[in-house]
Amino acid sequence: MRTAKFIGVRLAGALLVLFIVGFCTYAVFYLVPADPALASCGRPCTEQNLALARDFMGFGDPWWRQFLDFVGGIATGRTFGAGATAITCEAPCFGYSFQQNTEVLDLIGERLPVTFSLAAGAALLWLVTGVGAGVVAALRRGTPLDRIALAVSVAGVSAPVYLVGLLGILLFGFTLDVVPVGGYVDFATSPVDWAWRLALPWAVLAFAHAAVYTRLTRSQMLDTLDEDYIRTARAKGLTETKVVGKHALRNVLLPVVTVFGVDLGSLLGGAVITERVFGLPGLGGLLIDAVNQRDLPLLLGCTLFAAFLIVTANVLVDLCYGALDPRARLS
Amino acid sequence: MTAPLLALEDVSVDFVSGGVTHPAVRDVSLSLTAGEVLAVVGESGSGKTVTAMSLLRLLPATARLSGRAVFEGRDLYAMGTAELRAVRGGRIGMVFQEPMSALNPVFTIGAQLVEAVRAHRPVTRRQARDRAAELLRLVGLPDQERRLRAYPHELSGGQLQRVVIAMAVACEPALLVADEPTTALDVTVQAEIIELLRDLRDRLDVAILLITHDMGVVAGLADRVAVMREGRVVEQGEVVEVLRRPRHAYTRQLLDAVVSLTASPEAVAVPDARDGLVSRGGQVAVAGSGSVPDDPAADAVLVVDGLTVVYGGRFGLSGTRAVDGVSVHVRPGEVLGLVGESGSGKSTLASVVVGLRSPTRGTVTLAGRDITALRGRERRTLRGVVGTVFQDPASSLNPRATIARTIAEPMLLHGAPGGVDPATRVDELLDLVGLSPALRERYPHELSGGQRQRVGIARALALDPALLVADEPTSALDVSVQARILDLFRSLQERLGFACLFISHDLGVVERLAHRVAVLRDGRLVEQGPTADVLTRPLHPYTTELITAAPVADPDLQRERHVRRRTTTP
Amino acid sequence: GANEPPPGASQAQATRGGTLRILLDGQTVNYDPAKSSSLAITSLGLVHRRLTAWHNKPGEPAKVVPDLADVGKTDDGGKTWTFTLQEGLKFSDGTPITAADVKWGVERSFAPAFSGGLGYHKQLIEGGADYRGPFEGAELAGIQTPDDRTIKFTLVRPYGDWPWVVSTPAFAPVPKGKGQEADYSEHPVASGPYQLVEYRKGVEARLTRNPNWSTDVDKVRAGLPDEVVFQLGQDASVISQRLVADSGDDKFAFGASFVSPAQLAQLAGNTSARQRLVTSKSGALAYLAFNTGKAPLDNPKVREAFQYAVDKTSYQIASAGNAELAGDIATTLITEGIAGREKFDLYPTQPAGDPEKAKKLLAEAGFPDGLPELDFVVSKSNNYPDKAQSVQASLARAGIRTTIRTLDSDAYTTETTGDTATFDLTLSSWQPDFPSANANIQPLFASSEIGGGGYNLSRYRNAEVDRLIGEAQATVDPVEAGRKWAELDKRILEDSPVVPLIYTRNSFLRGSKVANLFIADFPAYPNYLQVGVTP
Amino acid sequence: MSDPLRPNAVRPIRGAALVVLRRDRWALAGALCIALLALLAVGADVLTAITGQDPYTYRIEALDPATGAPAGALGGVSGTHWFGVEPLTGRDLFAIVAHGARTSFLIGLAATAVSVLLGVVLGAAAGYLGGALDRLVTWTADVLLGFPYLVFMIALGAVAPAEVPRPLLLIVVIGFFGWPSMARIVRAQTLTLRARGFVSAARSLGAGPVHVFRHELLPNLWGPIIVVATLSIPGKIGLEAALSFLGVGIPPPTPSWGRTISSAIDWVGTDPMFLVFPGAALFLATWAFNVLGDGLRDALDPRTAR
Ligand SMILES: Nc1ncnc2c1ncn2[C@@H]1O[C@H](COP(=O)(O)OP(=O)(O)OP(=O)(O)O)[C@@H](O)[C@H]1O
Ligand SMILES: Nc1ncnc2c1ncn2[C@@H]1O[C@H](COP(=O)(O)OP(=O)(O)OP(=O)(O)O)[C@@H](O)[C@H]1O
Ligand SMILES: [Mg+2]
Ligand SMILES: [Mg+2]
Repeated sequence: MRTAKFIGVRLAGALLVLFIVGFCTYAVFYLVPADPALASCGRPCTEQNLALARDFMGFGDPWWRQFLDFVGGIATGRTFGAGATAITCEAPCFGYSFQQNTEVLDLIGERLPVTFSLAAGAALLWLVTGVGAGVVAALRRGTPLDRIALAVSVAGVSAPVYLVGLLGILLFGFTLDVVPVGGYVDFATSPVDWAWRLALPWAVLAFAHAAVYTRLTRSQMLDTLDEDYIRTARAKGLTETKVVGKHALRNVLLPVVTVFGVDLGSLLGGAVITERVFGLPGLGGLLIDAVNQRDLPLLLGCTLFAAFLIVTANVLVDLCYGALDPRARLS
Repeated sequence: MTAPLLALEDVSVDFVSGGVTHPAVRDVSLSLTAGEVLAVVGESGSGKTVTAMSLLRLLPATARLSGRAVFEGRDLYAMGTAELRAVRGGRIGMVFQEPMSALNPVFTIGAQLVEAVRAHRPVTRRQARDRAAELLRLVGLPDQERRLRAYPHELSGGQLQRVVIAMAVACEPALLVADEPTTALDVTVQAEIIELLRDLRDRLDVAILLITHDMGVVAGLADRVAVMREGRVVEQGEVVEVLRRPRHAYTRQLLDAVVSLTASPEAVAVPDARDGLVSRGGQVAVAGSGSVPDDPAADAVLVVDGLTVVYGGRFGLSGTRAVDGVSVHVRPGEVLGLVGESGSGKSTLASVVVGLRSPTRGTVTLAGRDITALRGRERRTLRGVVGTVFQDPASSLNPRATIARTIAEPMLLHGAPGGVDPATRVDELLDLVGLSPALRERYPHELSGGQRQRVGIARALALDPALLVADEPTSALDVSVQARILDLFRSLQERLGFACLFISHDLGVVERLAHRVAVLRDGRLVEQGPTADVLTRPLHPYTTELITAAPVADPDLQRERHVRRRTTTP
Repeated sequence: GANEPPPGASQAQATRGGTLRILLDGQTVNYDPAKSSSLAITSLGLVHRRLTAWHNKPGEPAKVVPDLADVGKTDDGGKTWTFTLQEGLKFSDGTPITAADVKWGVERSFAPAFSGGLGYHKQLIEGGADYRGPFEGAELAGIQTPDDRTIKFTLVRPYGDWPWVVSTPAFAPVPKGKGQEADYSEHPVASGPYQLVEYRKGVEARLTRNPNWSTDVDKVRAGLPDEVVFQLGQDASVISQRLVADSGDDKFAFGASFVSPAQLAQLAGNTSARQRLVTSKSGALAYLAFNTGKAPLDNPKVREAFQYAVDKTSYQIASAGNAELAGDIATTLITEGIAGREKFDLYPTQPAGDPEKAKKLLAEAGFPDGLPELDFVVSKSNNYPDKAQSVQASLARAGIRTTIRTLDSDAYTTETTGDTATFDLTLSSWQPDFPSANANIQPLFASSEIGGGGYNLSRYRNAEVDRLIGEAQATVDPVEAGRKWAELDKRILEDSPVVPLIYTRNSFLRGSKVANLFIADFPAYPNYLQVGVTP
Repeated sequence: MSDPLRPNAVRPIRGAALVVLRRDRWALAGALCIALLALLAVGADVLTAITGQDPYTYRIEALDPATGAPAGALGGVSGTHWFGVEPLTGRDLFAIVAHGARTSFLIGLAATAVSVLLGVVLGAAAGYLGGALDRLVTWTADVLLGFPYLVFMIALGAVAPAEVPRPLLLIVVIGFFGWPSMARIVRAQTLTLRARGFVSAARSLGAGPVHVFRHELLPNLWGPIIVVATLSIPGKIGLEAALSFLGVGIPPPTPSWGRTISSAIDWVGTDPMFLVFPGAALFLATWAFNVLGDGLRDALDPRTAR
């Protein structure tokens, strides 16, 4: 009963969040000094052509009407234009990208596997290395190892991802020639190739993200190691690995999982720069294109999708709290 | 004479922090043979816990150890990590003083017990779980399967203490180091635990290093006693010898301070039950199920009426009815002793009274106002008139606040009474509870269990409260300090006339302090009445059971009781 | 560019066969002729032929040449134009290409669903103003197809450059009745040497030979490689690193995006890669535009001061590191490689400018203490912020203070091409859509192009110039027209609506096995149609 | 000795900072670094005047005429150009880094302060008070995290009146978009902390949310706060650079580390020093805050403090 209510509230919240994100995006988009129809107007552009393009794409109406049309389209589908060239977009219709001639949902569907592969692998990598390094740094507090971990973490956050990616390609792709440069191979086609091509992007993303995990783990670990129950665990005769890796770590994970939720959510929405450097056709590129080309339907679709992932990730994280720390259960 | 199982030779421990050295243990030499029970008693803060923890090298990094601790022929202080690990939990089991913070809050009781079993025994998870259930049964925790699934915060203090004991004996160690293993237990359970320890010794030849301040427990279990004071062992000898003929002045002082239950239940006929109740004068008890009703006095500071607290079951499971229809009241200047079985809902009742939990049903009226109906500032202001001593001193102190700061906290919130300077008041309070002002700047983890408990008491008294809710306030105190605190309570009470809800399992203490006693069992109030009446002529069988189980500081008497128990419980 | 080796000098002879790769930083390529604004010699030209084509060779001005049809005839001074298609033309699906297909293609470009391509024809063809495409059954009145090989256009006014206009993408044939689906661009029916066989958005577009095309019927496309693969969504820096490394498939690749100044500097130390750098001889006109509609820049005298204040050398360095790679200093509006261009300099000074003279002119114009702070708006793309800083620094020498305002490129377009403009200065560059001076001047200086998405950024409004533009556009004879445009060039610059900066050279990098990659005088892009690979 | 009874005497952060500086050599190094950078920022004009440089003047003569890269080894490092010069412009890199410290330091720190303040207060309130407030905060955070701020910035760049001082705008905007992750972490920590005995104890004493937050929660939250705050500085400096290209930021030519670094990336192959100097400055700033943060964390934790 309570669980059902909890889930109900979260679900309602998620929908509300998505609605607000969508609405704000729409509203803000109309503050952006650019006309989405301009891109479809051609050169030279005349007032008349512009009006035609606008009308066809449904940008003729006031913006709130358009937003309602959009929301309605999710439920009932939409038709753009009329007659033989009309474009129908079946429900659920998250808009139609006129620049790309595709339904937004299809576009996202096409890109998702790439982004997902990239995000999942990188996240796993940074979680393991970040938390691992954090634990080591905490256990070896004040030693050169700790200092090195700090320097590497700081380098990771300070160095622009673009630079790291580029240097990675130069070093591992060209100079050493150990990994193929760029391109994406489906997991289904060849799992080995898939992993091999993604190895460098994973490493680059992980390098950029691991810092906060390392540092958080270290800091929380230092707090936790002084708790009485760690003493109890030691008194049981557990190995240090178990004491640290199980008893202490579990108590450390709460903030780590929180950051992870936020990071993963946003990463699934697209790791723009990494995708770009490694020529991976992921969602990030799609979103950036949508912004740059003022492709409102695509922008809205991508944004909603990204928001959906963020909300989902955060709900999952919230659910994790209870499992990780029974005291943090929402009462 | 066989070689001792454990021999401590000139053990000293110093704590070094910020360049200052605090000596905690000075040249302690003790020895223990297999199957022997050595009780270590002594002043709070005298280094008992530190000595015990030094054995398994569990002291914080700030501790400096010297001397030798030879266990089964090897020096524990010089052991390599692998060897030490085998000893920890395997050969030496350890019961920690503060059970409520000794368990990892994020793992279930079951997981932590299973782990303890599997750390030293090559058994499957299933087998380990069975063993865990068996252990819980041994320590007298009913409903083992459910307990195994529970998290530490879902158990009461006494229940946790039993879990910790179960964990320590999980691998049937050769030496059991038990640091105040019965402080949170009611007398009947305490008797069971002592029985269990005795059985371990008899059956498996386990040696026990027992740290306690309860002379009754010492008398009931120990073969030899060591008395510690200010880091040194001041007297050591056979238990009968020391208890009967103490040589050191401190030992004498200690023994003089023992409060035992003087009353013993008289065999007076119990009146007939009417409406499910038996009553005699102001004394009422239930005959069937349910709680005894209460007829609150008009000027009562605290009126608890029909209080029920249900801990919500997770994911559709039925909840625990921790307090069930309890009504009590406390008048100004009155001490209500709340005694009862471990896990019977005493702390839960207290937490509702101090406003930390809202009742499922029932009302709590404090100084004439229903606290559940109050909100915000008003509610907070009302808090100023209640002082609280928590059952678990360790977790109720902010680890990042100095104790002076902690004690001053109520004054920062409500202003110091009579407008005195908070700093002066803190010194005064420290002195009242017998803590040296030198501890002012320490942090909670730098104190002994008893010292922490006294910090909690000092904080509760800071505002001269109108109502003091004290949950086992003297459980971690040695008898001499306890006597001092009890005197303090009594004198403060006379002077200020505050009301007190006094939760304790120590019937001797209750007898001396309380005007009235309420007996709680399974969440229900089974008996209530004036102290003298309840303790001498109990109406409810459970009360009788409690009184008869209360330990006394007399070895012969305790042995005799033990034999009686043996014969009555097959 | 006298001491540069002639572009493509070291290239081996291309042979037929092989796979050519083109590395693109964009996510998409568009093969829908109606929606494309691709130059006649780049991507779209590999798949679609148009009525006419461009002949461009280094050292020669661009010429209009026959493609599907001849270069057109007019007998009424440019108001009606007749084109005759070659014989034996076939689509990739084997059906013959007829005049009706070309007509259908043009009509299709009027459908609102397929807008977005180059639309020079839309206001010119009679009846175009309110035509909404062929899919509802209506035909465009201004196009007649008397027979399968003849197509006749009737324009609303005489237009001498019409043969150029029909080289734009909309004049590619689309099989009559087809192409009503929105994703026609992903499976177009080809008329050129290649057909699109696979298109994965953001990944690649793969072109293979069109079996129904041959060099016999197409003189402007070499069609050398067996396959052309566009690799999409590649980062520009990574592209150039890959091409510098020149390994594996990248040997057969060239980059479609410009090599940046930093990469050019890097190449300077790499002889092998330097050999593979192809730099155009000239290119788009980069200019500093004034908002002539706003004080104080509505004063021609003030604007003249800028002609002397700007340091074109530092602009060159900011654009490409040195003058050689950046392009020559510009003094005219019409770019090199365009027929009829005349070279002149109305404001002669040294390349670094003459701040003293600028100050003097400003004083004469009534601003002895310099101008009030000017709003200098630039797009964030194409290193414009860097270039703007160099202009800013050089203006500062003459006491002209400016605040740079960087905008995202669409916001920039809206700010500068919108109906109202608040900026004072901006930087821009213009590459004509077809090699005629008309395309150089009219879009930038006709008053009809102010606001509403038009590119008259300086909001230059001069009735005389408007009239002269109309006259020049109506002139059919190229030589005569060229002369008129050259005159206009001078006439406009006398009013200083812009400061011509440089003719921006573009540099491209190719793999070692790419051959025949050359850049003619116009446009400053490689001719994709001629490129091949060596084994 | 500080008065232990002062309201914030729970390991007072100021006192802790002093202790750290006295005891922890690394933290001292960090503090010196920060002081140095601050000095660089404040004294930029004076420092660059020593060599007669400024970050605006073009010095084409310092460039290699063939490539536009700095003439001479190491990016043109010399007695007059301590850090060499900027490619394509010849502007003095030391002057750029020094003046850039002003922009980047100020904005990075102030924006971090804004987001930390918002994040900690909102996160703690959500976690401690729970209920509707918790939902409101979580949902707002989700909205902000999901919102395409790029679009927002573009819009802002065009809409925000020019009179609004850009540094202020940047600080508010970056700070505002930065709070959700901090809030989430603080909230998570608060959820466990509020179940702890000492928080209950304080509540039973009649402590209101504000008191509990300041005296019970905050001292136990410093660890994650310090970590997240110090590590978010480079991101904020980078964002500042990105925004300056969207018209929201500090317009060029006012130097900023982020902008210089982003243009220097292109030049790593040719003129690595162009990246090394501003990059090292950014690294040092982040590193310094981190080691100082480490030291503070330790000093604030009575159990690890030696
Ligand atoms: N980490 C520490 N740092 C500094 N002093 C400490 C530390 N731990 C304990 N002490 C001090 O060492 C002394 C001995 O402590 P210990 O815990 O052994 O006392 P105890 O005999 O067990 O007392 P109690 O009966 O109250 O538990 C006490 O004075 C205590 O304040
Ligand atoms: N948070 C909780 N969730 C579920 N059950 C709980 C929770 N807290 C306490 N309980 C259960 O409620 C009952 C009463 O607990 P309480 O702490 O009030 O006992 P107590 O009388 O104080 O016992 P003790 O003397 O051992 O401290 C116990 O059975 C305990 O397991
Ligand atoms: Mg102790
Ligand atoms: Mg209790």
